[in-house]
Amino acid sequence: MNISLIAFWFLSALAVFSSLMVITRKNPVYSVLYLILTFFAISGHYILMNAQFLAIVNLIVYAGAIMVLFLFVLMLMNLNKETEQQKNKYLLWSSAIAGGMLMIVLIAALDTPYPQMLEKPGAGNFGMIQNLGKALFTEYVVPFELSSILFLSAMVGAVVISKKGD
Amino acid sequence: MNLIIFGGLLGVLMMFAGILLKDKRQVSMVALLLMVALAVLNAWEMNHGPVFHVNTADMLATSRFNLLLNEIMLGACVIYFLLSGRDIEKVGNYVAEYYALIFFIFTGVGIATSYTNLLMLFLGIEIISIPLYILTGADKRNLKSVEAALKYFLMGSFSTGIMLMGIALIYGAGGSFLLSKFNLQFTPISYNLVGGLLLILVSMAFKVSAVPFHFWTPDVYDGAPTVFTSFMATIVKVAAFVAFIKLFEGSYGIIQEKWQLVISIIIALTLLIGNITAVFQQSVKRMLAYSSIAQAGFMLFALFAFNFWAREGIVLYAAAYSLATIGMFAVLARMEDFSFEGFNGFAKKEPVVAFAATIFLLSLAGIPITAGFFSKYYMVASALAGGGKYLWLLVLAMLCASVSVYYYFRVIQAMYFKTGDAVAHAVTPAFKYLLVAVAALVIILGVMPQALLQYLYF
Amino acid sequence: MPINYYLFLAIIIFSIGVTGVLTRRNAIIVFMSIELMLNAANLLLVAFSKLVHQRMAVVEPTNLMAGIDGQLFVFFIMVVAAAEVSVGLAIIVMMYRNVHNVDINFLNRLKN
Amino acid sequence: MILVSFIFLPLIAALISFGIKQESVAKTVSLLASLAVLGIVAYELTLPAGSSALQYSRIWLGSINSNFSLLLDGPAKITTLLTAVSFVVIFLATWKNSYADVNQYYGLMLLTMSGLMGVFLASDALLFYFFWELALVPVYFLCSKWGGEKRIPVTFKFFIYTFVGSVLMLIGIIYLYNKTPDQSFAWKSFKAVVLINKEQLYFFWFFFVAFAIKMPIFPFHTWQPDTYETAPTSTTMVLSGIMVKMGLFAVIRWLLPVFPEMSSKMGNIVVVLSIIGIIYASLIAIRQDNIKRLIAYSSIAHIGLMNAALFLHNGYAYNGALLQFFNHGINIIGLWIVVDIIEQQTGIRKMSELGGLAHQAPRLAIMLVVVALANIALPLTNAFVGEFLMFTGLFQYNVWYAVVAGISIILAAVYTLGMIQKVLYGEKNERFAVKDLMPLQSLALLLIVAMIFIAGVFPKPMLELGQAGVKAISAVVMK
Amino acid sequence: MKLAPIIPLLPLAGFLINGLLRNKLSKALTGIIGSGVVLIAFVLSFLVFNSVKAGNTQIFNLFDFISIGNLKIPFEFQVDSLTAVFLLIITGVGFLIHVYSTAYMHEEDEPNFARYFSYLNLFVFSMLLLVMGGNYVVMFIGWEGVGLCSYLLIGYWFTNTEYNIAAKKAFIMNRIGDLGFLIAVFWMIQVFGTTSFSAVFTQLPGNISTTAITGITLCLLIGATGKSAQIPLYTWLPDAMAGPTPVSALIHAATMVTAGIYMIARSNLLYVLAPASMHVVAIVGLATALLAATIALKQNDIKKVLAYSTVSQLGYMFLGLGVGAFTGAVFHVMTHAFFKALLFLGAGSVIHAMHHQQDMRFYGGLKKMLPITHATMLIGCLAIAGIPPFSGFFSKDEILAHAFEANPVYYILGVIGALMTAFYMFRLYAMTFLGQNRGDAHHTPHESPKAMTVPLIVLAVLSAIGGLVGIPELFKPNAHKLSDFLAPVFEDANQYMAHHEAPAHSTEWMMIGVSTFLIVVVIFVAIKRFSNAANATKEAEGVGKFLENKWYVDELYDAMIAKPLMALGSFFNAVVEKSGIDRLVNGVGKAVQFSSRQLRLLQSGNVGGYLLMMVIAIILLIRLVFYLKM
Repeated sequence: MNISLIAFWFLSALAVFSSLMVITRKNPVYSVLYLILTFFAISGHYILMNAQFLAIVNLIVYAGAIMVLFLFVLMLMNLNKETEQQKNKYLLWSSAIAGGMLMIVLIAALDTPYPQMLEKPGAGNFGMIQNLGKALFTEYVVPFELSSILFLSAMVGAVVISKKGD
Repeated sequence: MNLIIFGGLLGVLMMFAGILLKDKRQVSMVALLLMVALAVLNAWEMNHGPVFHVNTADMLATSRFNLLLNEIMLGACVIYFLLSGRDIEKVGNYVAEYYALIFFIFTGVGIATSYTNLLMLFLGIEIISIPLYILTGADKRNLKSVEAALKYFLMGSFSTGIMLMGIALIYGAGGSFLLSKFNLQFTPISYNLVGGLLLILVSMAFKVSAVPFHFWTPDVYDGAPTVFTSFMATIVKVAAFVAFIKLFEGSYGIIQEKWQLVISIIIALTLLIGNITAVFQQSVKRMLAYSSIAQAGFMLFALFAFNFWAREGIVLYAAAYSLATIGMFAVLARMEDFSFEGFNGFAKKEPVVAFAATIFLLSLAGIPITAGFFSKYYMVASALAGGGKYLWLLVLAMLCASVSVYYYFRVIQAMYFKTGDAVAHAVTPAFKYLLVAVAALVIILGVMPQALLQYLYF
Repeated sequence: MPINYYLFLAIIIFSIGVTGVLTRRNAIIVFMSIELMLNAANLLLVAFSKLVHQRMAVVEPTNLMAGIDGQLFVFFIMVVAAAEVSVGLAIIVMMYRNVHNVDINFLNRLKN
Repeated sequence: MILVSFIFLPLIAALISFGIKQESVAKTVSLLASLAVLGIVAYELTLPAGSSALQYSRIWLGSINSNFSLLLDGPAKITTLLTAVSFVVIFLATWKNSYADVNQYYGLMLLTMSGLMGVFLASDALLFYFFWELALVPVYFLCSKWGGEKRIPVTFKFFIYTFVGSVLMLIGIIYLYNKTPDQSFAWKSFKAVVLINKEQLYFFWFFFVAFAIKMPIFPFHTWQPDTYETAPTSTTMVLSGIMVKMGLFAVIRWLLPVFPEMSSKMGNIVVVLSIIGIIYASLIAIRQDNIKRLIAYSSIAHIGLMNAALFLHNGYAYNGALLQFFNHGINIIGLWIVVDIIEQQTGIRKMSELGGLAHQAPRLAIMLVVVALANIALPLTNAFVGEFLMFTGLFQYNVWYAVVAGISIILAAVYTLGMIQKVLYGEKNERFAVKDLMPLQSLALLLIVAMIFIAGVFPKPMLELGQAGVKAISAVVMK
Repeated sequence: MKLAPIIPLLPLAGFLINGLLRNKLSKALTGIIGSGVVLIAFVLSFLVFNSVKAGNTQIFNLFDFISIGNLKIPFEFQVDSLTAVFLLIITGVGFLIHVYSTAYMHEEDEPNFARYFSYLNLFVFSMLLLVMGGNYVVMFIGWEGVGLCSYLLIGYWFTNTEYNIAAKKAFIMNRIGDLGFLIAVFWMIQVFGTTSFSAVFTQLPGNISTTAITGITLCLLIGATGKSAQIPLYTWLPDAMAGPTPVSALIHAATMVTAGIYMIARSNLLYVLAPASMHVVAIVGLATALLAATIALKQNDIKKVLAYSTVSQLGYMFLGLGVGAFTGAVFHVMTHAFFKALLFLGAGSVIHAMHHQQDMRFYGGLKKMLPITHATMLIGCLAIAGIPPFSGFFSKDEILAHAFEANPVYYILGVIGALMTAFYMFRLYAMTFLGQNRGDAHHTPHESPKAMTVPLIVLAVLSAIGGLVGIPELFKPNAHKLSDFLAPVFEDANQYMAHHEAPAHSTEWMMIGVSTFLIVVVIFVAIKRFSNAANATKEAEGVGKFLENKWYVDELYDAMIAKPLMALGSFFNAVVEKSGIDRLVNGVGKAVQFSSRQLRLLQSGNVGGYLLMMVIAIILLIRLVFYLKM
């Protein structure tokens, strides 16, 4: 029962709990906050797996930028009160059950008898930024460039759609 | 490769054109020229290789097959611009941006048809999807358009999530994203891999709107501006198919039995739901949406057994289906009323247009002398080449084909045999000639498909 | 610890995301649930990339880059997610402008 | 090379006709085209067997090894001759009829002609299927645009019904293609196919159902009376005179040689079906008051007999059937012409409302009587020899089948004479004035009557035409 | 002899000329052409007859009609003595009736007049084809041809619906017989591989199974019963009287109805080898003879009486055939042709005079007004009644004699029939010519024109002396010209026939005496009874009613065959077709539409629902792939 195992269990519990909260809170603002919490938990996992850079990026990009964007939109529409009316009961329950089923089926399907073991964290530093950077700008340069087109189109789209006046 | 690079560049160019040119017509002209240029460049690559040699670290690899399909899509898009440019201008103020997005989509198409790495597949699909969300919602004031955009976006990103899960599992199994590294040889086949493939299958099935992942299709096609529906239903769908095929042609030979079963079920459902639901539609546009599902069912045969027939078949099908659908949507976009009654007595008013439309519908229904016949024919043949194991599926497919006759011919009946005053706007002579030319193309393909297929070789 | 732990964790979060998508009607929350799904995938990828790394370390210890692509993929997923979010929120805003509502069932003209 | 003109001459004429606006020109063009085709066919018939002009082949779809190959063997000779003759007669007889968009009407008729020719000539399975569908499309338009009331649903049913049949055949064709030794659609290769029993069973029925629907034989016939009733009469002539022969012809060329064992195993079922159909249709025909439906049902009965004859594996029956291909076509077209004239003038189809026409139009009456008697196979009319031979074969196949089917001879007399009596005889009918035959109509009918008697007294030439075909597949047909 | 093939062509030519030029030709010309061709034919037949008498029979092979593989059916004529006899009867009687018709049909306008004669010629053509045909197929061609002509001529006055129905009935009844004939032909093709008489008979007896021969002969018999109006297919003949009277004389008395006898006589060899069939023939004949005679007793329509008497006489001929008296049968055909034609023409003359009144109850006392008709008809009645030395006596006596040899019961019944014949014939005679006129007074019937009376006289002479060609052994040894003449045809048959020893001359004399005596008695009773109006016009009741209504056979057939078939037809048409098969076919379409309407509801338009279904689908897929072992 070493420290990393404890950390794992703690973070996992946190992640699951907070993500559950995300989908159960009435008030969207709470959901957002719980989602951020989830991201923190996941970043913690990243660190446990020597993905330090990703952990940081996750916090900056997701918890930082994206979630703030969400909050911003919510505030803009001042949806920060429980306005959402419920689905009808049957659909709600069947949906919940379906989600549970999916989980069970996937776990049952992907459970391997003799799983490989992950070593303790800290062994090797391949998750460091210089390694990632090197890979990103050598063999992954093409997708990197192409993602710019993705952003470009997203930008154009955002403008086209949300620009006021017709 | 050219398609990817120049698609992006020309897209950017279009945006500048939007700033420089105020007149929408001119923008359309420029777009048309650029699209022709793009087509030429792709054709150039077919014969002389790419213009710029980029080290893609074996993430992209072009083959004659996918280049030809790109060429078909580009050609279809040129025709699409010719026929529907006017309608694109009508959608909204950001004509240049719409065109630009279409060019960006072609970049995505280029990626999705030539990827050898799941990362590229993912990027390609996203580069195709994200602009489409926007085009769907382009008609901002129209609630239908908005609704369609929202639905499309939510479900699309949901399927993206599923795809990512699948990719992750595959990575876990093989330790690589390269298609070539699907090392399924060792037994027992890793569960992760099977699960991953399954999830990717699901998400791709979603993209090509195969039942039971098709639910977005009718609503989105119906809600989106008709021009963009036409684009989505043809070029994008074909691209998705090519991506789908590429994904499986290498990998799935190993676990064929299971896959064939899964895919045969999907095909059967697609054909049944698509065709049968289309029967009772009241709006031609929505009927075409369902028919596109049904057609997808036939195209899926290419995955069912990826052999010589399927290769030729999917090429032919892409061409036949795109031409006919684009033509039909172009006519539809001109109509006052999208319901079947809206076509009553159309042949009296616009005999030429009605004739062309008839050819398109016959082609969609797969009647001989039109391209549709041979495309369907090749698909069936591909499935039969492996022997009569799935005969029931073929019989079902054929029966569904005859069901499809029902709803396609309803339009013909309305146009020719019913009396009424169908109203069509802006039917210029140029438009008529173009339509007839496209119809002629459909017939030529229907009489000698070799004319197209020969480009697969040498 | 066994890789399966991470596998299951990812699956659980993924399923929670799915459940969220299915149960909620507020477009924004649905969207957030989708983000949950993506993150589940990310988590899994990172876990696998570590696994691959140490598997390769046995084969060729010199190659420090082994398994790096998993993490890079996560990087790209974040990129795409960001783009999606921008477009998605734009669409939601557009809807809100039109009907002052972000309920996914509110607009229901397209059916049958 | 000449064979190609069978198909393309009408096709070109059709395209021309679509372009023409004036009524008379369109009609002239079509008539000339059909005459030209008739001439060519006649020339071809004179050629000796094995002459190079009797077949034609060039590459069509290289990669899947399907050729545009045509073959004019015995059965094809008869059917093509029938097609050519019929269209001339039809165009003559309906010359005076006026249609909306006449140019389109004639264009479509010619398209049908070229499609039919293709079906009868094609010796490549894919090509055959191609034309098989192609012949259907123009008919669909003809019926739905120029037909009577309820034309749209009725024609639609007809179209989809036949379409369903043929798509199954398509599966069969592809499957057989995969089984051919040299992976080709050529007729020869198809004949060389070896199938295990189960496959044969399936695909025999796939093919047969397609043909049976087209013929049509009991119980696939329900589209036929409605279609004959609603379709414009000259289209009905094509349908009933020539198109039904597509199914029978296809049986000869694509079923018997390709599935020899199965067609002898299943032969009995088919024959029984046909015989049931014969009696069934005859009995229904007796109860018809609508003259068109009566003819439709009588046609079902005749077709049933021919179809039965093809499956008897008996030379006499086979020859008789071939002969009957031509004669049945001629007779029924003759009947339709008369019916058309009557309907054009009186606008009545119900026999109970007609009557006494013999007073007003004696020539018409005589023609109707002659054709009707030919239709019930009176000796020295053309149908007699055919039916005689078919019954001979049937008798040798199974005595009781022959006896049961023979009852149809009596029933045929009942409904045909009933028709003659109700339409022609009785008091002079004052409700409508009927003009006697116009020159062109008389010409057409005289041609038919002439053929009836010539073929009835000297059946030998026609029989010899068929003989070639018999020899060609005698190996399979005559056990 | 070489000219034989010309004979049928002549009437054909007449048919074509009269038929095509019916609007151009004048009545006179039409009559001349119509009768002329038959006259020429008669002359030629006479030449043929002579050359045949010289003892050469010949086969003319005109052209190949059908030849498939080893089945060769040429279009051939065979002319031998049997043919010759029939040639003479057909052309001779035919000619007389043509002449008669020119006067009888004189009210008709040109086109119809020409139509009538063209039909008549066509009939003669077909009949000649029938008797000259060298194989069963050619015979069948003629066989159906005469059926057609009788149809056309019965329905000659097509304005009248009853006539049309009668015509239809005649044709259909014949068709039923024809089916039997055809089946016999198919059978022959299967057994003998040919249908030519010569070829068939040379193969006999051979090793042909009795079943085959019996079957063939019985099927042929069915054909014969159809054509020659025997039980069970006789009911058409009385109705056929709807046609013009000369037609009744020619077709329904003299020639066509004897086709059955000709056919059986022609296939005598077959029948002889099938004794069972022979018995059937005899019984059918006898039964018909008696049945028809009883019915004839109570008929009041003059033509109906003659019609039933014809049926009954034909029955005698069948009896003759059945007991092996082929010559006798043919002999009776000949004599019957004479006196029955005479009687019909006479009746025609009467009807003509009475302005188409056919009911004998309105006749009477015409003796003075129509002297020639009366005289000739009296001869006819005596002839048919079988009073020596009139022709009927010889022929009937010959048949009865053979019947006696075969089976005395046949003989007794035969004689009873003969008595009834005498009775109803003289009932007719008395009601028509004796007593006082019961018709409307104010117009007096007068004798018919020459064109009608001359044939009557000729026929009267013939029926008076016609019997002399067949004087039985009894009176004058081997004076039977006819049997000598026909001998070659029947000689093969005779050697297979069961030979009964002829009865002693004394018994024969006794039989003849008794029968003749009884007949004379009956005649006087009849004359006595029906000369006075009261009996003549008395309504029949009881058995009489039953007989007057022809034993209700028509009603029986109607109820047993016609109605059920019609019902079946309507059942098929209404139930099986419309609500059975067709509904099934349409049902498929309806099912598709219905399911379409239901499946649309899946598309609820609700994203949550869509995604839910997708997720469920995913779950099922995973289940499928992972837990389905393959």
